[in-house]
Amino acid sequence: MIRVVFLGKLADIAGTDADGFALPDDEINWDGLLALLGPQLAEAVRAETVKLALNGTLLPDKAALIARAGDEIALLPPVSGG
Amino acid sequence: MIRVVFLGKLADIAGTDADGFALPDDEINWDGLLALLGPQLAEAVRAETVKLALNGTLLPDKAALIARAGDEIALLPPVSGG
Amino acid sequence: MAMRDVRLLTEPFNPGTLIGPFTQANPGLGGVCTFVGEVRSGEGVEALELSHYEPLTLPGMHALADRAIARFDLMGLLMVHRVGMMRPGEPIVCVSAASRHRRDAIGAVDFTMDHLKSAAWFWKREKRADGWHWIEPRPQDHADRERWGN
Amino acid sequence: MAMRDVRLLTEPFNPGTLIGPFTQANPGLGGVCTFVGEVRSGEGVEALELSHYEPLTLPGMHALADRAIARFDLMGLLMVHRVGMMRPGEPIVCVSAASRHRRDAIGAVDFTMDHLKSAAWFWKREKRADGWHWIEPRPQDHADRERWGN
Repeated sequence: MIRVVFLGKLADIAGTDADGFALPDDEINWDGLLALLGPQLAEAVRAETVKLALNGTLLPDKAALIARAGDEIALLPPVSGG
Repeated sequence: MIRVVFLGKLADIAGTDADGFALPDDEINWDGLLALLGPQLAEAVRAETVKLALNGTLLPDKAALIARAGDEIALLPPVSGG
Repeated sequence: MAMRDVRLLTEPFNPGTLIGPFTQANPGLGGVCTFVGEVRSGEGVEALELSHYEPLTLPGMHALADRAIARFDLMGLLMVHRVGMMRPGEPIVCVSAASRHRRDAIGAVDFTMDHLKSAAWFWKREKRADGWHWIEPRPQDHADRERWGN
Repeated sequence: MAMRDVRLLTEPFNPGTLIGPFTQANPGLGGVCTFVGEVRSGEGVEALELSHYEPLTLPGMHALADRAIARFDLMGLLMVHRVGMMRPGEPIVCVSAASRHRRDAIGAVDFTMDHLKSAAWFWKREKRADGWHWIEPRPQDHADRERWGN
């Protein structure tokens, strides 16, 4: 299992703040994560402005993601203004 | 009589915060005021940085002063920094 | 070494109860500048919800405090931010800087406020008559940060 | 129309007791920025005396409030200054600005503090171990005002 946390409007699209996903393999890469999330969320998180944190650390390039069971992935849309 | 108010270090030179002076004539001009103040104060208030207010209003040119009995003249050195 | 107090609060707070002790801790300090932001009212907003991501939000605030303390000559820096659900009129943020010289305190508050939203990972949504709306980033926020050359 | 509160005080004051009511008067206002300056300690200063010339000092403060209110979009401006004899650690000045948007409040406090000494006609002297010393103008004060293009 990995835990995926959805921030901001991504939580609306996901219908939840966080969800657990069973891993098809020992590890999962960016394309594997998109497949797990399904087409609507995948489309939303592909946006360049959406950042990814793995276990609390921002990845410089989310497409370089490699996650394993027990990891927490956070998907972070741009922070709000105002 | 006119009243002359000394601000800042001018008060130290004058030895008082304010003093009254009898007028030799109906009115007094800048040179007349300097004569009333005496040489040490006259020297100090001639400095370009010292401003003059007549009855609470700053004069653009203190050398254009014309004061009459009952008037209040304030002599204002530069305000403090810090 | 500047005294530092960085906090995320989940409950309403009274800025005065923070600023008093903060100022008392540095008697004879020169100056204290404080900014308190409140949830604005009168624009049809019934409530505001701020969400955060704990592993990034608090470290982001501390990193910003590091930068403010490195950039300005401070005796103390207080940075407190609400999260969760708030009503119009409730304080949402309080930043206070104490310094020996005025410009450092005012500059540090200005700098911190300009960078706080981007440094600290907050997501806001507003409740209006027709429901909840996410607040998008504003171009002005970027322009505000650009003033500092980074 | 911005609410305005401009005062010269001859006795010690507690900034918190001014800021609280000032903030409460404008609920849901957006933001409040406050600067409080204290008499610095630890530099051998035993006391500070501020003298003023009533017919110029208070009108100077009001004229400065006019300029700040014209320049920034404010809901309220508080400008309080001590005169007379003060001890290290005592508040000497408190400027607070309330606005709907953050930059106006911070900008108004910054602007007001940069101009207050020149606008308001204060003369300061410090008591040190060897007696009283008048404080001269500093070149930095002029540079601070130049930032505002006037």
